[in-house]
Amino acid sequence: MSATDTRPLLSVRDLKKHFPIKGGILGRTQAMVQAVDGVSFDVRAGETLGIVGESGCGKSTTAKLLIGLVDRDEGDIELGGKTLGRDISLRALRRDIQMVFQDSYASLNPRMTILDSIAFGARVQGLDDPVGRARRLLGRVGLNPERFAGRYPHELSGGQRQRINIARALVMSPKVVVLDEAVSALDKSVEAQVLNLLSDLRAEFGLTYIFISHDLNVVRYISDRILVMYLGEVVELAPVDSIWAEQAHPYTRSLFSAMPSMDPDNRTEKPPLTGDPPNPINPPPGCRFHTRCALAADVCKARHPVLAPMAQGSAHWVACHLHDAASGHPRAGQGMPA
Amino acid sequence: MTPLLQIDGLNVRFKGARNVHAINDLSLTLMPGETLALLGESGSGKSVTLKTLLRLLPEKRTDLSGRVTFDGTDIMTLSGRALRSYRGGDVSMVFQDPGLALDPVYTVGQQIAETVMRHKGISRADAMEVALDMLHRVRIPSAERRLKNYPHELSGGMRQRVMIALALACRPRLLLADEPTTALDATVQIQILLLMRELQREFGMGVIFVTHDIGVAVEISERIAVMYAGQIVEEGSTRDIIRDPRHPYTRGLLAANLHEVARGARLDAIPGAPPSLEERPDSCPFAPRCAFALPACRAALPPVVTPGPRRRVACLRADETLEIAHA
Amino acid sequence: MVQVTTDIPVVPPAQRGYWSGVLSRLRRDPVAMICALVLAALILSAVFAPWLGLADPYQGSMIARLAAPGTPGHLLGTDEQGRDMLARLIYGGRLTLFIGLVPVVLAFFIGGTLGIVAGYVGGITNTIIMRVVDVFFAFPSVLLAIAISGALGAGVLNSLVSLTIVFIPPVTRVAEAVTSGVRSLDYIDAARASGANALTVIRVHVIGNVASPIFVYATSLTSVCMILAAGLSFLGIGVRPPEPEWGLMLNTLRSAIYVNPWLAALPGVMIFATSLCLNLLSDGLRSAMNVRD
Amino acid sequence: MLSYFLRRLILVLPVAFGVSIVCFALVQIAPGDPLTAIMPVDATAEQQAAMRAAYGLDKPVPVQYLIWIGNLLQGEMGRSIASGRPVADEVFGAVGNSLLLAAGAAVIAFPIGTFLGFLAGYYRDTILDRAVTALSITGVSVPNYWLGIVLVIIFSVNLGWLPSMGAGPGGSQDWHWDWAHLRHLVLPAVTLAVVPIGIVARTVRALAGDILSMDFVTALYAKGLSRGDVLRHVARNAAATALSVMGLQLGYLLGGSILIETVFNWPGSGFLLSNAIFQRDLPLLQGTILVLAMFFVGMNLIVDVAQAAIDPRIKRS
Amino acid sequence: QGTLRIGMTAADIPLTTGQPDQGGEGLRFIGYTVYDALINWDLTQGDGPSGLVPGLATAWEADEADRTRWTFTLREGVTFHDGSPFNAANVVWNLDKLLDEGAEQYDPRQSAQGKSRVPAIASYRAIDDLTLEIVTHEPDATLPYQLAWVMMSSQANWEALGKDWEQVAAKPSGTGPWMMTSFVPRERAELVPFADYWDETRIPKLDRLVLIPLPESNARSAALMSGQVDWIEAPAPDTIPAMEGNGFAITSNALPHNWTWHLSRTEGSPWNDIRVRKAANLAIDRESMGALLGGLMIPAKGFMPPESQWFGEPTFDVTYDLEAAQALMTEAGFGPENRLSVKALISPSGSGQMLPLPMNEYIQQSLAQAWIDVEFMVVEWNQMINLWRAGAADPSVEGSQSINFTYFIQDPFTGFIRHLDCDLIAPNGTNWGHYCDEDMQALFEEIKTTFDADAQDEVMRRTHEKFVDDALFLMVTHDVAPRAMSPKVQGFVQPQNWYLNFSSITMAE
Ligand SMILES: Nc1ncnc2c1ncn2[C@@H]1O[C@H](COP(=O)(O)OP(=O)(O)OP(=O)(O)O)[C@@H](O)[C@H]1O
Ligand SMILES: Nc1ncnc2c1ncn2[C@@H]1O[C@H](COP(=O)(O)OP(=O)(O)OP(=O)(O)O)[C@@H](O)[C@H]1O
Ligand SMILES: [Mg+2]
Ligand SMILES: [Mg+2]
Repeated sequence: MSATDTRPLLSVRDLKKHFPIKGGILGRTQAMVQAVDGVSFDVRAGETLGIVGESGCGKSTTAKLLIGLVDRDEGDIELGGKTLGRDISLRALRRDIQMVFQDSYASLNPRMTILDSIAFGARVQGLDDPVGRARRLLGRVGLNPERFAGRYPHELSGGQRQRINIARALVMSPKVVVLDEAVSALDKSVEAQVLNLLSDLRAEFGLTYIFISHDLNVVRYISDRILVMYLGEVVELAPVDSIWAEQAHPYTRSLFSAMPSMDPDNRTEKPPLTGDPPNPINPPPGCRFHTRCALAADVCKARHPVLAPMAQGSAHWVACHLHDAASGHPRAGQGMPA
Repeated sequence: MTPLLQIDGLNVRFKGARNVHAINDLSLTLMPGETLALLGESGSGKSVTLKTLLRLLPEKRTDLSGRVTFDGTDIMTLSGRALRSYRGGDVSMVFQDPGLALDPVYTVGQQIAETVMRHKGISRADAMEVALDMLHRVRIPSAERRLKNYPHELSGGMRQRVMIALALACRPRLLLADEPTTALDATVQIQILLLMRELQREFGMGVIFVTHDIGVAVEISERIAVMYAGQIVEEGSTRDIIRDPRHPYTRGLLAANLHEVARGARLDAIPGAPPSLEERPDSCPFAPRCAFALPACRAALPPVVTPGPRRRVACLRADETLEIAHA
Repeated sequence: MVQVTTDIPVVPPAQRGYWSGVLSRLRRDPVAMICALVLAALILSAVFAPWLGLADPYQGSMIARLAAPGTPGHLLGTDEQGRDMLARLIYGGRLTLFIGLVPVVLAFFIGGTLGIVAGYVGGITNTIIMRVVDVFFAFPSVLLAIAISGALGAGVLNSLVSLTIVFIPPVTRVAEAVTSGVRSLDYIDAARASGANALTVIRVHVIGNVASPIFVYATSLTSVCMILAAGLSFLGIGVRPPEPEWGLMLNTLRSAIYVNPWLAALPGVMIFATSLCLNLLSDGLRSAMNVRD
Repeated sequence: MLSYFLRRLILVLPVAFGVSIVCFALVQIAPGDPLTAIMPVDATAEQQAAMRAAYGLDKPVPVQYLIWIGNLLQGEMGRSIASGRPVADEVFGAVGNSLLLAAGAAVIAFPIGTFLGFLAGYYRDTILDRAVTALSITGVSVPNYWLGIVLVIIFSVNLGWLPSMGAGPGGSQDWHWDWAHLRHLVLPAVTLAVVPIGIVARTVRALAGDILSMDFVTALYAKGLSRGDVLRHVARNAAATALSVMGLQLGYLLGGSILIETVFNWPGSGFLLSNAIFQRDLPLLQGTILVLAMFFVGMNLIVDVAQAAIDPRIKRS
Repeated sequence: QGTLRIGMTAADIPLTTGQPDQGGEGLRFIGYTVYDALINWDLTQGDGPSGLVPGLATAWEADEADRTRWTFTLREGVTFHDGSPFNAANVVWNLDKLLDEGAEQYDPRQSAQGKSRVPAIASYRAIDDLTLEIVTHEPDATLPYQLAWVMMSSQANWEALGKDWEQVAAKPSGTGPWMMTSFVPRERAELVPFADYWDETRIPKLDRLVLIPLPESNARSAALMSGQVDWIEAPAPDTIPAMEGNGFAITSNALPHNWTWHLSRTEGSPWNDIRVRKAANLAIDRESMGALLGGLMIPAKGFMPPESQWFGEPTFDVTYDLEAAQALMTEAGFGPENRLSVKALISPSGSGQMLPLPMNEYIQQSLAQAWIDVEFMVVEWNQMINLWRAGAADPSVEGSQSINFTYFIQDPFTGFIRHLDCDLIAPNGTNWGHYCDEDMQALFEEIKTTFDADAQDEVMRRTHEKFVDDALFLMVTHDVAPRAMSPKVQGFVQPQNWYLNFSSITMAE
């Protein structure tokens, strides 16, 4: 599973998307939602990158940017060394990157049999025998093609529909699959079934996943590395064990502390974070987290921290003045208090 | 001590194009001041149980049987004024999606005050004072201003706080909470859970908290009842359920939580899907999905085993130590 | 009188063999079935009128004019020129239903296309189409129909033109709303993510899902259209005599109301019954398609 | 609120401009010569030419439009070709009468429609609901001009209870709020009310039904509120939409009363319009359509703003 | 005593300033009531055709030597409703109002109505207070008929109202037996008697006359039957039995009014063949058609109504004789296998058109039996007027070979000359069919130059005989101007004229 190839399969640089907010008497653009603001990361072949963050932090927008469902304002996307728009067309890119959405029902055309839904992509991309592919995949995701091929989405349970969506994403044999909260709407027991399926498929087809979720347990289970987003930015990016051992960014730490405890004798006593996630319309200057951060200092309001390795050559990256010895933060270089 | 709430042999059946046996022979006891988490998959009948307690089910389309007493009074016989003062006065409810459960065209202040006026018979101005006080108690910043806000002007977390303030405004003795944190972000969820815990202590009321997230149940409850197919399959103190789950379904749920699972390891997923409940179950409803099912499980309803005080498990093999064989 | 409002139908969830599902549910609705039968009878008799052995609807006898319904040889009596009422009512159904249905059909296609394009493409295209639609929406429908017909003058073709113009804007609006609703659904995104171009997505995924709500809406317009068309003829700016058309017959028979009220009421009854059936059928269709409640 | 109002107002301007173009164009596509109506049938060619020049009809169409719109902006709508009177006087007088009629119909239709709709919505899927639905479908299916004729025969001609035509015993100019005048309003207003009763009843039924099935209604009962309290909440929730439907209905009543006004010889805008059509009285036709359409546009604006004022959810978006 | 309320067919109150619009109805209700002409029509008897009688002029005469020079002696002591006296200067002022575009009082609206009615007038002047001279372009004996069109309004009133005709419209002043007291456009006008009217026999007996426009015929009937009006014009024929059954009176009388198909005589028109024209005239069963009109029509025997003083003794008997018609058609080369197709212009409505659609459909059915297939071109009434002015040769008529029109035929010009004069071929005039015939032209000339009234009538009879014998029109019916009224209306005499005398009427309690 670990990548031997050092070159990343997918490389994202400085991705930006600002949505205009229209309003006022003349309906002019009043403000911009900085949904994604300078996101960069690499994903190696066969790796699974987990993305976590609060609601509205730009996870889905990032995912949609990756397959061009939302147009980039800025930034580059490179797949297998080819840059989107320069070396490779969007259409071609979409053969290699596919996506599974959260709402299993809304992501299937209610007027199409599930077989047609799965085969559609293959047909569009001109692959041979789209129906045969679809039937095989249907079997592969655990649904008997004989019984299910002709059914309509509303005749399936949530878990079954999500399997269809996975099959649909796989029909073009993509290299990368983006899963945007693909299991969040499922019941716990069904979620486990689907996670098992995802693991199997990854192994069988050598897939690379970008797995978006707000459930840290799930992300930990499936991912190799975790990317933490806050207000459209990456605040921490690290291998899963490393981040589980030490959350370098105060926000990551709060996020982890917000997980309900599983120990009846050791329940959470103090909320790790107060208030709601702030508004991406007018993000605070400097470090975007400083308004909710217990360790914020003046420098956090003034200067924007950059994402950098914790130590030379470390795979654990963080964007926080605490970890930058030269930042001028009172606790700079000391890391987080225990 | 008399129980605050006692449910005996409750059955709920929905009639219509399709019959649904939503609740089947459910019994439950809640002592005053106790916090019980009702845990179960979607469709297991958690919400229906709560609605039955408030008599909120559509009367024409439901068959109800069984006995429900609240503090000694049979609530199935309540009607008119008595029913109204029971609802919202003695027992109140917090809903899953506060965005849908609040009237969109009244300010939150008006909505809280209205309840208080109806139950306490006080003036509007006084009721507004109570409302303001409640908003302070649920830690809503700048409560005076929020009082005049409409629900859509508040964030999800805020709205759920308002919902809680509304539910507690008349100092009920029992609070029913139907997945109040499911729609919220993890960071907000924990805030709400802690708030509820604190208010429960302060008001001393009993709480039934519906959730499908074991972690949430652990955070909030003293006791847990696990529901499956309209029945309680296991009940006990939170500690016992977490440390020593006896019912295979409870174990499956715990495993699915992924808390302690090794990365990349195969998950002990419960296979299959819950029954449709079009027929009343006459054998263990979990048997078709159960790795340990015996022929006897498919033949008749399982016996209720009571391994300890106030602990029960509806499983033939509750006393065995079972190990799931990995596939 | 009649008017066009756009209440936007909710996108109905599809069923196995969608239309057959709709039909089977419709078949279980007795009111809708009766209406469908009545309408079918009307349409069939209108279509096959020449083969029904009816009297000549254009040729009458002055001596036998204004005979009461039930007169031997004239089951429903005769009109002010002694022409057989039964024949005229049945032949009248041809024209009445024709100008009641054709504008809606045209509006369904034209408005539907405009609305789907506006809703799917969005942006400036949407703005241009929808602003023009807004302008036509600024006219109450009856006023617009009368104004256009009044300007163009009487005649079947002119009536068709004016009624089509009246019904395009509301259909466009509904189509646009439904399409932009559908467009924001994930399955459209999923289809786009497959690399399909806009035309394919519209053809495969959009039309199938917006056509039925637009269709339901359009069926609810047919009765409006029919009453309106008859109203134009009644005013003298619709169909021209001697063509049998119910609105026109109502107009010309008006003065006979004192001589033979039942006779004079017949065209009105036909309009009413047809429009009632259309309304009830469209209601039935709406619930069979599970649109709203 | 004010900014919402202003925003809506600014959106109205292009529509108003479009409306003026449509009104003007409408009349241009009309075949026939407007001047025939006012000249003796055997007027000579040069008399006609002189007339045409006098009315500015000899100029190119765009110039005519510019002149027309320029005059409009100065509140000058020209003169009726047929009567020679200022169009503004003719139209506003007639629209006033139509408004009276529309208001009469609204006074009948809105309360009845609302009541029936609420009843049906509350007792959904009962006999009562079916009855109301049947009634409202009947209301929208009946050609009301025909109904008007029937009512006249019954109540004026046969029973002699109510007058069959006109806006009062002495014409619309000496309108008084007494029975002698109001009885003239009864038949046309009732006839005109039939359609909006149906539409309002259907709308309110759907609204009440939808609202009653919403989660917050369950929550209201859970709070211990009585049925009356809950209905108050439902009414308040339905108010904005119901009022907007009614507002639009008023617009439709005004613009759609032409057939009824013809049947009842009611001196309103529809009556004026039908005369203008048959006489090819271009300035009057344009003026009447324009004023009615503008009234409708204004009505839409008022309805939108009122809806925003009533419904707290709208303003902010 | 009493108030008489009349439901008119007009959609608006006719122009009140003097020269009314709305055709015959305008002159009937607002013209000959509020105003007088120099020469009036005799409206007091209904037994015979009505003729001209002195109005504001007591005598008139064309100069023996110079037939273009007419002298009018005006009535003494006549005053307008505003009290100002009537005199010759006033007549000049009124003629300028219509004819002199430079005059201050020139009113395009009135001029549009009146100017074409007096084509003969070249100049005019007041000789003294009560003597007026009018000079015509050429000798024209029809001048008195022309002057019967011109209404005299008050100069003093106009001046008092700021020389503004619009003001005058609301407060008109004439010399007629009725004064208008109130006026609501499109709704009603109220007239009261003018106590100082010069003809004491015509001082109205009623207290008040109310005119209400009720263009929709059913609304008119309903208004009468529900008691909202006492009198309606042109009741729908089918409502007449019901009205009579309820005690309402129906009055009617012959009217110089002709419902006809004006035939095209352009090159290639089938109507150029007299056999076809005669056949068509013989193919129509006019008596049966009467059923359609509730009997309220006079089957045409010629162009003029049979009682007309100008009917004469034509030899061609206009009657129903299908055999004769078919014989004529055979002679002309047509037959059942070889049918003649013609195209006819008709209009679905129009002032005075009776019931154009059913009547035309009836004719269509009738002609079909004589192997003439009629295809209709149906156009709006206003469009029809345009096509009528354009003439049969104009492309806009799309080859139609006839036009269905109703003609006011009350005087020599409107009755005869305007339809067939070679100088009036459309679009220069109203000779729609482009007919031009030397003999006919000579007859017209003779009418204009015969100054003795009886002799002139004689010429007109000969003219009419030629109209009929040559079957120049498809002669169908004459209107009888039916009106329905409440039994309370008493003392009304319906003359054989477009205009009426309301002075004799009283209302019973
Ligand atoms: N089409 C759009 N127009 C305007 N704003 C948008 C649009 N799409 C997303 N946004 C805004 O961008 C921000 C990021 O949205 P995004 O959906 O990426 O968040 P997310 O992290 O996926 O949240 P969630 O966990 O709720 O799905 C949000 O504030 C959202 O409101
Ligand atoms: N009003 C109703 N009419 C018919 N069936 C109903 C009704 N309400 C609930 N049910 C059915 O009763 C069963 C139990 O539903 P309930 O809402 O209690 O589930 P739940 O445990 O609350 O699930 P969730 O976690 O999805 O909220 C389901 O099968 C549901 O379909
Ligand atoms: Mg998202
Ligand atoms: Mg639930």
